Amino acid sequence: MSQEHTLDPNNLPKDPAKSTLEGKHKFLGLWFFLGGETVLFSCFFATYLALKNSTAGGPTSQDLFGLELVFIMTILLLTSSLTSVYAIYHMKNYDFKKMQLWFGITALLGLAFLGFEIYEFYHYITDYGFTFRSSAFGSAFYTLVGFHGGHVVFGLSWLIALMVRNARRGITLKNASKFNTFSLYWHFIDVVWVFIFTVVYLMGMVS
Amino acid sequence: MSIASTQQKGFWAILWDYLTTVDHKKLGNMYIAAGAFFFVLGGIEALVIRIQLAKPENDFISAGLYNEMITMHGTTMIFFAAMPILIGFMNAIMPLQIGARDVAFPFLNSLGFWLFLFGGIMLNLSWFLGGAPDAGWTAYAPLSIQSPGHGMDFYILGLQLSGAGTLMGGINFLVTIVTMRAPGMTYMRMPLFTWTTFVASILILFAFPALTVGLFLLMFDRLFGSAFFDVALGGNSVIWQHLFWIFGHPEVYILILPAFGIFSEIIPVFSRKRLFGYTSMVFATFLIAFLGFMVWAHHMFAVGLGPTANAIFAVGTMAIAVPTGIKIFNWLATLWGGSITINSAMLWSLGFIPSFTIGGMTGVMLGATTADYQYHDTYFVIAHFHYVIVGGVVFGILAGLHYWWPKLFGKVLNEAMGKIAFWFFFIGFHLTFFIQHFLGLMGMPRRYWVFLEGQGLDTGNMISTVGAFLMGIGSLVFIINVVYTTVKGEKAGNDPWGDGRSLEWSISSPPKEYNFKQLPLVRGLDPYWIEKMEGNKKMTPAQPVNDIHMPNGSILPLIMTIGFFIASFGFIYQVDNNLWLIALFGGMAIALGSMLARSLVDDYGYHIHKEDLEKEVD
Amino acid sequence: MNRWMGKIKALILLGFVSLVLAACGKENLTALDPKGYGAEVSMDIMILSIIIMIAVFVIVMLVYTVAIIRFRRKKGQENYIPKQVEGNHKLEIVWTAIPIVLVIILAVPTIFTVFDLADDADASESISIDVTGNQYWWHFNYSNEEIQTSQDMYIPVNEKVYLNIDSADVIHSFWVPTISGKMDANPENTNTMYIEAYEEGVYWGKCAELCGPSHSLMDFKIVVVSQEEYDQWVEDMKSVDPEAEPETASAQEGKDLFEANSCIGCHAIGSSPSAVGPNLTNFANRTTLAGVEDLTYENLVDWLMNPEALKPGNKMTGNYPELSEDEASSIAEYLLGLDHSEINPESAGNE
Amino acid sequence: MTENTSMSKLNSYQNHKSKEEMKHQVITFALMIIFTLIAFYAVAVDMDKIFVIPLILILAIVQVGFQFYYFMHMKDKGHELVALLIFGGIWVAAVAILTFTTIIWW
Ligand code: HEA
Ligand code: HEA
Ligand SMILES: [Cu+2]
Repeated sequence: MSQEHTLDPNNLPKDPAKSTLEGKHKFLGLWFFLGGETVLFSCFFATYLALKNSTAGGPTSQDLFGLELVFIMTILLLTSSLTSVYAIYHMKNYDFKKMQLWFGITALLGLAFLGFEIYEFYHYITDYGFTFRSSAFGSAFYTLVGFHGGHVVFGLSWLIALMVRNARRGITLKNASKFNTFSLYWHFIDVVWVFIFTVVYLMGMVS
Repeated sequence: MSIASTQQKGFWAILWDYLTTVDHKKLGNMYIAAGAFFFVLGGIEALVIRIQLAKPENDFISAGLYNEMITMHGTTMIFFAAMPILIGFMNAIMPLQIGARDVAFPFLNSLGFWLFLFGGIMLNLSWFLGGAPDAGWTAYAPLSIQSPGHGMDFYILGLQLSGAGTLMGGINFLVTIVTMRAPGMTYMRMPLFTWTTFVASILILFAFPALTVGLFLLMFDRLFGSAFFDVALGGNSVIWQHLFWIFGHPEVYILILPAFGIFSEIIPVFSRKRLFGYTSMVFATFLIAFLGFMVWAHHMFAVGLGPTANAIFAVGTMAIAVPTGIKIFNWLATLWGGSITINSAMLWSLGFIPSFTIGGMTGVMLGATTADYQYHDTYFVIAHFHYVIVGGVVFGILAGLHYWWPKLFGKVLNEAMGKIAFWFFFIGFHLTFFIQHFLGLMGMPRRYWVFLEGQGLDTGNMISTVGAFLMGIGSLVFIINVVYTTVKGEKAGNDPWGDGRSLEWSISSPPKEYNFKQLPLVRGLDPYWIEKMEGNKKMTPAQPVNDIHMPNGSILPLIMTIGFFIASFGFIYQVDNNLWLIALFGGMAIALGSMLARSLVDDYGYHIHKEDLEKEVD
Repeated sequence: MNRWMGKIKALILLGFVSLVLAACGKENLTALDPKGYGAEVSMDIMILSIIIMIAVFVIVMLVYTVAIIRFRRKKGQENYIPKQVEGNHKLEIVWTAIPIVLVIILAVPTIFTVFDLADDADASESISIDVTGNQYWWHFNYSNEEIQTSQDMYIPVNEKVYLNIDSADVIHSFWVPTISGKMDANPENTNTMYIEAYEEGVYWGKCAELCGPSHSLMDFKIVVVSQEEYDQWVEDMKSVDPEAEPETASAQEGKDLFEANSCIGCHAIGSSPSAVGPNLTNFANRTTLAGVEDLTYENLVDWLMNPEALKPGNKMTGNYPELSEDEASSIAEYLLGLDHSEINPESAGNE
Repeated sequence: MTENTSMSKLNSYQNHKSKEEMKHQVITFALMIIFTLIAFYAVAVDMDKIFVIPLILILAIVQVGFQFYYFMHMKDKGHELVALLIFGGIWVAAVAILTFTTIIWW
């Protein structure tokens, strides 16, 4: 192992995530990627908006959506954003245990969110017969929300892999940047959700 | 790991080296080689098209095959020939120009290459697996949804794979330029090719996601029964057109901007004069990129978007003439007062100016909506975009190949053959496409398998076909030149043109794997030129000789790509037989598994030691 | 090299001139000889734009040629280093401003004409025809008159006609270059545009959006006749009796076969709205067979026996029992008797 | 390096600064929750559409601004280029959504 990546306890960099060149690259790379993701999701949103009334006689958004479930999901995901902020805070203070703890909570919140989302889809399919193939609205809805869900799944796997892999290593200059990029990604997932609950669910329920 | 000796390596060792390399120069060359292969493929398809259209009501190929031919020609040329070759240049040259030892993400760079290559292979395998895609490179729904067989599915997944690779490349270049410039290389001292790489990468970053989304929708409709474009279930096919062109128009600037960058390098060098209006060139590049996102509906004037939308997009489209004009005039002003040498690289550049200007002007004519109602989907459009693409992008690629060949491969291309190739290609090019403006206006729509006898279109089409063959001869001469040079060419020094201005000319041809033994100190625009003018033969180093950190090669990118490749087949064939789901999940498992392997195993790279470096001669 | 350049220029010029001499393509197909309102408006914009472009091109080429000739490195200049000019603000402003002005000159009339051509103020009091694109033929429904026909559209001269264009399958595009620019036929909506022809005649129309293998064979015609002839045509078409007895026995046989082989299931005769295949009411008056071939007895028999040979991928192939040559001949005879109107392409003068 | 480095080794100024920052973040979070509540409430009580839709959209945009600027530190130094690119993306996104909601009407 090269000496570049270990920490010298007497000379701790202020921000371990960006103190190596590699860390800087990761940080910028992820942000730029999020710029692209912005366009990606906006295209899904745009498609959804263009097709949201094309129900082909099937269930409409008013028939389907309920406030309670979406509210719970929103709170879960928003909170998980905060907990990951806490985790990064502890990372910058080189408090590994606390970081793992808060990331652990983040993962649990994310999992709970995912559980609710699966329940929601299941509910639409079994109780309303509203599927991906029912209508253009159905396709657009499941694609938009499903892509977001897919991002959550990917984020969770990423987080769990990071936590497991580094469980015995503690914070190093190499993995600090990885945790940091993950948290940026996770916030972005939250950003997308804010628009989903507003544009898809809330606007879909306004009559 | 020693680099001191050029030890003889066996074939397998060399192959392994290329399969695992993360070196930006090798990857650049691989991009160029693969792109050239696809260019010949696309060119042969073009010749087949022209043979079919040589005379009226010809039956050289069948109607279905013709549609496959144009689709594959357009798709191959744009996605697998022009773009990869340009990305190859970006890879091989841009880090040298900013004084970097590599790109920011070498691993990702290699992944991007393999994804592109397997995307191209995927697309072309369709020829052998029941028929190629046949709905045009624009794949308009619902025709593309109804297209029988699996051709369109290969199009979708092939582009999806290579698109992911391109996106990675774009992000990689952006980060590289932001973080890895040599000491003193401020933004406003970057060579224009680096600038255009930067801006084209931004375009990639914002344009490709739109294509990704569009392809997902197509894929879901075709393979999983969704209803985005199914009118009976409320779908709307115009959505595809929007998504495609939100991507598609920026895409043409992704192609032309790097070509502009290449000309902006060549023209000053062979005029022995610094680029006129550097600042406005940079500014114009950004303006083109910015406006490029607000004009896409000019491809959809006939769709019936309504007069307001058509008028707005018409104005946006015409506006692009202004920044492009700035560029043209700056090049002319660079020539003016210079000391011009005309060799092959310069010939292609000089051929570019009138050709591209014609193409650009017909572009503005197309932008005038009312007139576009007549031009749209005729050979006038074909003429327009071949003028800008061949006269701009292909000329740019060929100019760049001649110019940078010594840097890439250490040998100077043969001048005589270079000139012969140019004249054949140049004359053939104008012969082929100039007449097509008139064919279009005389009532010949594009994508026509046959045109009827007695409609006054015979002579024009014949001329066009002849021209295409002249272009073919030109291309052949170039290929012969490459072979000849490889075998017999003379070795090139660091600065074979004598007038090199940017950093890549200050190091050996081809460069060492670490590019710069010591990072150079940049003291202004055209840093190498400055040092030469002030009597120093070489760049002042910005640091003492030190250990150089290098990334390790890896086979994982290739394995990952193969995983996705297998999964793509799974996606395509699961509609026929559920067993293919095994391929889908298996492929995904391979891909995700290698991703996991990559993130679990820390790769610390290796070091080239100071002692070894000091033994090296420059 | 200059010698070469000169030769190429001459060559290009020669090509250009010979083209202009060869007129502007086939009459009633070319967009360069407009005989309708839309085409004329487009032509005006084209001329305006080409004037601007030629001016720009001449300037660019002038500077370019002079620069290459004057500043070529000459013998003895091997070590000459020209002045390294950074730029020139005045010049740069000039070549930014002039294109802006030129673009505005082009943009303003463009905007006005775009709105002009989209104007539908007269739609309610004009003739209106529902146009439907199909793989690979066109259907015309004169909804106010209850007339259905296909492939040949009859309109009166000097009269605004509104077209409501849509598609029954994939996207097509309606284009009659000499009369007007294109309008797409989309499956999910109806686009409206108006056309107005200035001269009587038969005008070629073409499908301009890739729609499958026989895209290039999806031609149609607009037959422009005088107002009286048009009224007569409407009259004739309305009074067609689909059940009328054919004149000859073999034609009668053809009629029976036509019904027995369920041709009638797709091809209506008369004003029935059925439009799976082209409406055949005035079939024998058509300019062409299937849009592209001469309408002769032999060709028709060939078509009936093997439509795939003429139009690959068409929707008729395989949807009716195989016909023997005799059967095909009878049907052809029957169809060629369907000339229920006195108004036919010849009435339009040309061709 | 497996040992955790204890907080005490950090200088106190930096420590203080990040404490301060944490406070901001908690406030941000509280505001986000409040915004969310308002948005859901506005829909739940069935107010007029003309009023609700702009309201919830504005709330969403502000909330997302919080995420970007506070949670994702876009307000910090060294994020200028990042901000530029994100706004580039948002610009393209806005143009796309605008067209899809205006000229795809059938
Ligand atoms: C490298 C590729 C490239 C480039 C650079 C361009 C550049 C431009 N293109 Fe082109 N275009 C294509 C590739 C490209 N295009 C392709 C592939 C298609 C067809 C896709 C398909 O349907 O398959 C297409 C189609 C296309 C259309 C749609 C036509 C139709 O289908 O009906 C339009 C319409 O506006 C258009 C316009 C323009 C304009 C205004 C520019 C401008 O950027 C040009 C600007 C340049 C100049 C104007 C010349 C230099 C300027 C001066 C000397 C200054 C003075 C000039 C004036 C005042 C006019 N293009
Ligand atoms: C980068 C983009 C690019 C390039 C470089 C080209 C290059 C050429 N294209 Fe283009 N073309 C497109 C992109 C491009 N094209 C696109 C996007 C379309 C639209 C497709 C669609 O409608 O969907 C199109 C459509 C298109 C058409 C219209 C088809 C139709 O609408 O029906 C035609 C017709 O003439 C044509 C011709 C040519 C020719 C003659 C060349 C020449 O310049 C090619 C020159 C190269 C060669 C001739 C190859 C040389 C080969 C060798 C030297 C090897 C020889 C070996 C053997 C013989 C064994 N192309
Ligand atoms: Cu465009």
